[in-house]
Amino acid sequence: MNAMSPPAPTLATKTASGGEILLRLSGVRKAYRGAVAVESVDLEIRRGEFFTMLGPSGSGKTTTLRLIAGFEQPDAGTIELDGVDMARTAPFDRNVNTVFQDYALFPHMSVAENVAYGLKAKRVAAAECRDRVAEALRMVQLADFAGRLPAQLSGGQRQRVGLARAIVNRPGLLLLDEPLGALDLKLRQDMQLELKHIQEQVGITFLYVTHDQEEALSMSDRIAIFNRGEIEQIGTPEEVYERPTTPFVANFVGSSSIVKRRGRRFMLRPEKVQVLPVGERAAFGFHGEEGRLEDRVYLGMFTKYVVRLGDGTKIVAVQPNAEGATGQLEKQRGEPVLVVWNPETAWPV
Amino acid sequence: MNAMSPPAPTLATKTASGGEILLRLSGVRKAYRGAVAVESVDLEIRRGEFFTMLGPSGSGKTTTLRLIAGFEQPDAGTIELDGVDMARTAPFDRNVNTVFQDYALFPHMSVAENVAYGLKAKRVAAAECRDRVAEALRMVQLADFAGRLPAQLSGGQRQRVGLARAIVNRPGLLLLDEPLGALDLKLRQDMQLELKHIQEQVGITFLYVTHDQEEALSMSDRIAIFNRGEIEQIGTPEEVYERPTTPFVANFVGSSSIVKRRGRRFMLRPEKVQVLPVGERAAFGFHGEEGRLEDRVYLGMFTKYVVRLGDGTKIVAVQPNAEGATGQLEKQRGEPVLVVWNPETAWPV
Amino acid sequence: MSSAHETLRRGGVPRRFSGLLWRNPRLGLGSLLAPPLAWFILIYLAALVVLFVAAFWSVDPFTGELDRTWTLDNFRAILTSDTYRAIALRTVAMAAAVTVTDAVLAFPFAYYMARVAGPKLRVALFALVLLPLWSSYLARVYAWRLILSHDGVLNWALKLVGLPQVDIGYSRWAMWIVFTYIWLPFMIMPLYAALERIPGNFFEASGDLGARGWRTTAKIVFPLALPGLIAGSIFTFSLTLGDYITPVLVGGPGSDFIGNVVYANVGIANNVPFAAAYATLPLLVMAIYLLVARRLGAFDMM
Amino acid sequence: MESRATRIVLGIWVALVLVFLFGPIAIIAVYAFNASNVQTWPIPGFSLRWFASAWANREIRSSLLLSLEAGVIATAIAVLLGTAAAFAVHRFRFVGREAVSFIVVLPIALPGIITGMALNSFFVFWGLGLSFWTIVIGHATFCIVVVYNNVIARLRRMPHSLSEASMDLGADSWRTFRLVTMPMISTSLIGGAILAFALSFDEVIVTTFTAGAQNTLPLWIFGAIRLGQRLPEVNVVVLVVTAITFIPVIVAYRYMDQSTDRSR
Amino acid sequence: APAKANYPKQIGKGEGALNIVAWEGYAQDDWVKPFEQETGCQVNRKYAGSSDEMVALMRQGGGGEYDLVSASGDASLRLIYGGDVQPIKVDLIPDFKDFVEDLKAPPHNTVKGVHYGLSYEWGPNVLMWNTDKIKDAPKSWAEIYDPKYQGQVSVPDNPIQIADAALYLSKTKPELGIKDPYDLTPKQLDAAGDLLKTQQKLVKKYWALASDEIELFKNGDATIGAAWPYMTNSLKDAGTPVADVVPQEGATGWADSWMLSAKAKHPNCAYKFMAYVSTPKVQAQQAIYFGETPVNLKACTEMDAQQPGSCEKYHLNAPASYLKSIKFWKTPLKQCSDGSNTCTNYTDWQRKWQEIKG
Ligand SMILES: Nc1ncnc2c1ncn2[C@@H]1O[C@H](COP(=O)(O)OP(=O)(O)OP(=O)(O)O)[C@@H](O)[C@H]1O
Ligand SMILES: Nc1ncnc2c1ncn2[C@@H]1O[C@H](COP(=O)(O)OP(=O)(O)OP(=O)(O)O)[C@@H](O)[C@H]1O
Ligand SMILES: NCCCCNCCCN
Ligand SMILES: [Mg+2]
Ligand SMILES: [Mg+2]
Repeated sequence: MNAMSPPAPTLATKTASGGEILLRLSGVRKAYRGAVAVESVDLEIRRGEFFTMLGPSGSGKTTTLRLIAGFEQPDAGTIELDGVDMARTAPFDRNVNTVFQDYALFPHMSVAENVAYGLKAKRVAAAECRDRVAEALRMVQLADFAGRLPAQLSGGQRQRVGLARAIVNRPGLLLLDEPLGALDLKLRQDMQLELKHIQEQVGITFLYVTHDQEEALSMSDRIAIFNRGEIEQIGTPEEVYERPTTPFVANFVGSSSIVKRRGRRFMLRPEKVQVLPVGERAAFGFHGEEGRLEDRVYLGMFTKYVVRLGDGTKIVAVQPNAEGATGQLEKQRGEPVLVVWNPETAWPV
Repeated sequence: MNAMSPPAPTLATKTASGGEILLRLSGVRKAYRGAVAVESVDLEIRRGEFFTMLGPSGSGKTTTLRLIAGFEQPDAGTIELDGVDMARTAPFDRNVNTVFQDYALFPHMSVAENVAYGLKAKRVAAAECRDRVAEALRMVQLADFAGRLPAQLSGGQRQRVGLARAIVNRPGLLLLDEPLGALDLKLRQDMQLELKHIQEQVGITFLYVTHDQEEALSMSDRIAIFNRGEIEQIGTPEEVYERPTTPFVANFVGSSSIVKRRGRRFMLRPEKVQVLPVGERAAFGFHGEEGRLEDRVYLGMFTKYVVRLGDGTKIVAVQPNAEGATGQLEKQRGEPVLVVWNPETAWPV
Repeated sequence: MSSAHETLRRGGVPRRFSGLLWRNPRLGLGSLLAPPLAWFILIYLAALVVLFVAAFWSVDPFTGELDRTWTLDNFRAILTSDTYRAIALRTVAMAAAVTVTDAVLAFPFAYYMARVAGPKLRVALFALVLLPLWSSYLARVYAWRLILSHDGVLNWALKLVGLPQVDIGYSRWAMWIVFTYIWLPFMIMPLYAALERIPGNFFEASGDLGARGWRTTAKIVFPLALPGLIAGSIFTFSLTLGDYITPVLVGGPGSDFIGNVVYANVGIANNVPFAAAYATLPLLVMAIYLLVARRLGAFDMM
Repeated sequence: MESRATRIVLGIWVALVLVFLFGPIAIIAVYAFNASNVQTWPIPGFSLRWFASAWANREIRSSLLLSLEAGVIATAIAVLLGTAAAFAVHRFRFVGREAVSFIVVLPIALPGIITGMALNSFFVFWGLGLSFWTIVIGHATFCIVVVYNNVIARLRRMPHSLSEASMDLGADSWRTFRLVTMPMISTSLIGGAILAFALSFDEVIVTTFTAGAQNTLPLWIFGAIRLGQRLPEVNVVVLVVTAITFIPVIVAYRYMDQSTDRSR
Repeated sequence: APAKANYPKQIGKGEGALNIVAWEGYAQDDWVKPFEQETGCQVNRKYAGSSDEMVALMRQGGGGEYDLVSASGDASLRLIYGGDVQPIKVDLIPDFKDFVEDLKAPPHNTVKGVHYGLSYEWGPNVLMWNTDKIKDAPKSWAEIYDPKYQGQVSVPDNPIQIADAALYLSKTKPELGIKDPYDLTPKQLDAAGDLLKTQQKLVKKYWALASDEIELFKNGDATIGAAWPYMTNSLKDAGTPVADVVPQEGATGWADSWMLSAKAKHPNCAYKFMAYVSTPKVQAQQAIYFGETPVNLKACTEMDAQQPGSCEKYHLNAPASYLKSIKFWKTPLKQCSDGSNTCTNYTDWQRKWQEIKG
């Protein structure tokens, strides 16, 4: 961390349970020629937060972002930035910048020219402009690439230029629409870390769009789960994963098994379930049922077990491959096993 | 599982440790105007196997696949299919079919016409052709979409048409080049299951390309790790994950920490490391070191801990969130912790 | 499995020929490239060579017979004459003026097509731009005579609204207007092609970074549309450079073009060598223009 | 994105340019109904008599026919050669590949008078009499590029994987061309062919140098303009040709290139 | 070199087609249609705006594209010596015997007694003006050099126009010593050029086509200029108030001949056509339409029948003296008519003309 970074926040403050409201959407609605893209969205984002919009394809995430950036105008509702309604303000007059999914770098300008573009539009003095561009490029580790054209960069490098081009303007709010969507998995994981690191460094509020739950969970202070143009739940990663308020959220954020017991449906996260050889005893207070091992998939960090219970319920369990080179349960497909869980971890849905 | 499926193999035979060789590449090399894409590849694939080529962008996976399909001709080396050298055989004379990353569906033909294309080229009788197309569409659950044009399908549906179009020909070998790369994470996970299921149903040998380690680990019988136009390691998922033969493989397949002890470098997989409060005792035979908690990331199924040891080594550990709604270790960033691992799980690299 | 190979290997002549082509890509290349290349080399390039060799010959003015002895007289006559220099300058200047005017007229038009018009209107505008190409070039040039002449439509209309008469018939102004008019579709089409290829989110990115419309136009749209502009200018410039009919029909005194001199020498005086020598000038101008244009990516927009 | 004011100003500009483009064509239309053959403004009266006399004019019919024939054959040649060249350049890497695109544009980018004069002296040099075929050769030469450009642009946008997929499924090169490539490029081919035909149909300068005693329609029009006696017939012919082509041109361009209705 | 004779014995069966190069107004439907019906020879017409263009067309594609050309005196010798046209058997033309004697074998189409052309019609280049805008009828060519007509003058775009200036100078500047307007020494050529350059500033448009000139007067762009009687007739028909005159300095003019291409593909139709257009009726139609004088003396009655008084108007009743007053176009050569080698040739004239026009 360098001189720019704010004092390291405690883990508690990172969940952003308080703080000043930077952006407020109330009753925002947008339809395209009859097709409703955003039904009704209410949202509050706090200053300094890393806020993520997560949801399946077509659920209205991009549309919401475009409304905030000003590329579209809402049919109804208000968009307040710092308490001021932005509905009739043109994009170039909003203190908001966007990192585009396909980067949208200007192909005829060098990296430095791309990054300087916003500053020049704002008539920042040449010397200051030069300094800020250099600093932004240093931050995204592209100081040596200033003279290159976008076409001469790799995907990850382009992504970072897109980021530098936005943050160099020190916007109040940075919008990122699946900024890592086009990258390889490995590169994406590296960039996730970098993005998070940069956000902490510059202290800008990030509004992030993704359809990748893992990405959302690992990076965000809070997450809004979108479905069909509406928000189903807003909460910290733990809240949406552990305590989903709707079946849709339960299913979309992470995988889970559904068991019906005593007329009620419960969600069981796979890591909460243990698979044991038949005959072993479940720990105190744990619930155990017998079933048949249907599949076992080695996934490196852990192994996934699929067990079919007597009543036909399918239970998925994962167990870390912690003990040694091979998984612990040496059962073959089709053999009987015992599945065990703590009833407290079964979440009613 | 339906009537077509072969008897469920035991978990042991699924690793395909024996069996007849279907495809053999020896010393295959391909350069594009000076730039070497494939340096020298030797490869044997057994009949019925699900074989994956995994590697970073530009490592030569696609090129290798194209050489096998016959879209390119090798500069050197032989490509034997069923013991017959294919080097001088045109793609349309090879008993091999491809599922393309961008699907490559013929936009002017309906789904059924796309699927029937290969059969018509082989002058299969109309009645048989109709039946086989119907069967293939049923298998990919698109029986109701036969009359649609590709443009009227979603990404996942297109992918399945591409698959049906290939398997309807009952090729000896099916090549798949990142077939799920263009899909959403959630959809991709569903399609992984479906693909695997279909492979087991039809018993065709799959040669699969991906850059997603998780996908490779979860689906494959064996994996070849590509790097800079060469294969670094071939082995089962467990072999490449647990016993990588090169640092590149260790790093590319899953994440790991590197510790130097007694002059040797060891790789530590994060799931093999436990993070405990200082003062707790490590289990018998386990190795424990003190460090400082640098970061804690909640990832739903598990929590990731980053710990900095006294000598500066960074250790990453993951722990399943099995016990309840919150992670087990209630430490704040910066507090001292104990990291513990079984020395047997530290793999020398 | 090997029987499967057998079935695959069978097949008629086209299949075996296809296999042959696959094994020998050069053969495929040859059979594709030979006919068009032969056409261009044997007919067109050969014709150009014949012509420009002739530039170094001379002709008997009375009998019209070619004298195939090597001479630089034609070039000497051209280079030492104020008249020919003035004509060349006039032609190039007019071609440049027409190109600039067409670019100015076409840019907002093409922009509207690419960015503002809906799909239906876009198709309609596209067809409307191309439609004039079907109504005889000559007839349209001629129509301008009727518009611009002393008692023509323009002055009639000016009189109707009480404005003073203009006397621009048979003048360079007339040529400028008519050339601009005639070649305008040739500028709009490639410019539209270029504008249409600018991704929509470049406009958004620019606005997002604080640039207003004019700045986006100057810094993003114009540079990215430049290949299309140059592609269009190849047409407007070269078509003007080589025309001799419009000067004849609507020009006044002192409006001869290179084309008129060339035409007068080849089509009238039968002095092909002199015509060829004078035609070297537009040939060189266009060759340089094309080399620059190709470097700027204009060929992809034509 | 564009503000309302911008859209309005642009709309007005477009309207004015359209007036500029179609004003002279309107004049042509009006003069086609001129009662007198004297071209003064305003016209003294309306009459349909020039339609009758144009219809009866054998020269118009024969030159129109000649133009159609020459245009169709030149377009056919251009389609064949232009498509072949586009495929060669798109598919293969070879020495001089860059030069091909250059040679192909030369005939249209060089002033028509150079093309015409060069071909003329070439034909004379080889003792080939000027004929219908020399017209066709001249037109085909500068039409090839139109087809070439259209086809190669489409090929560049067409995923390469399509023809590979076809071959992968057992279709040989010919079958692949017939069933996959051809349907994919057909609309751009039609667009190119229409433009090529239009260029040929209206070409004056190159034709002047490559035609013998034959009159194409533009040459007849030029003759009629010089003669000054039958100008209303010229206007009638131009009006009718324009009107007849209007519908197919609209239809063709609707199908020509998906890019035109790709929404921004 | 001139082409060798290849006379037919008689006019054979028509080939069904005939390609001709003609002056505008020389192949009107009025008389071509009946010819086509009569002979089955379809006439394809190509109109030329100048003698130069005619020569070029006859040589186009190695010759043989066209069968016949209505060449003026300045083109005919070029065609003969260029070997582009072949000798004509005048015996096959029944009306030849009725031709004006002077034009049966004039030097511009007959070389060493061999007929390479069949004379057709002849006439003067006249001074034409708009009678509404110019009330005092002009009498001298001086008018078209007068600055008061700035921007209203129109003269042909043709190097041979230099001869008009030379003719005017031969009368107004005798010190230059111009005797024949087609025999100009370099100094005389320069003098004519200088005069024409001052005229250039007055010119509205150099007309290239007959229709140009007609339109220029019709639409009020030009009020005075050098023209053909044909234009005066057309304009009068269209109701434009114009008149023309052969000014006091005299006039240049043309004497046209039909000439047969050395490589004619349709010689029989060509002979049939030459015979047909030599008949009194066609000669008269042509003369009245174009405003010129036939060579067939028998055409006089036909003319008067078609347009009373036209025989006299076009001097067919006294052709010999009228003929002398016109300086017919001929090709300027290095060798002057007096045999000396001090004159300027046609290439010099072309260059000079280009210089004048700018
Ligand atoms: N310009 C548009 N015209 C018409 N419909 C649109 C437009 N933009 C979006 N839509 C529709 O609005 C809905 C929401 O789209 P949006 O792009 O906001 O979804 P998203 O959540 O961003 O999805 P993805 O993850 O695929 O990007 C979709 O059904 C989409 O088809
Ligand atoms: N047609 C080609 N012409 C030139 N170079 C090529 C071509 N195809 C591939 N290459 C180069 O060959 C190398 C290997 O490419 P290849 O496509 O096989 O990699 P890959 O492993 O499939 O990567 P990715 O995961 O990005 O698809 C790369 O450096 C690439 O740039
Ligand atoms: N509509 C007339 C356009 C004429 C274009 N001719 C192109 C040929 C140039 N060599
Ligand atoms: Mg989106
Ligand atoms: Mg690849």
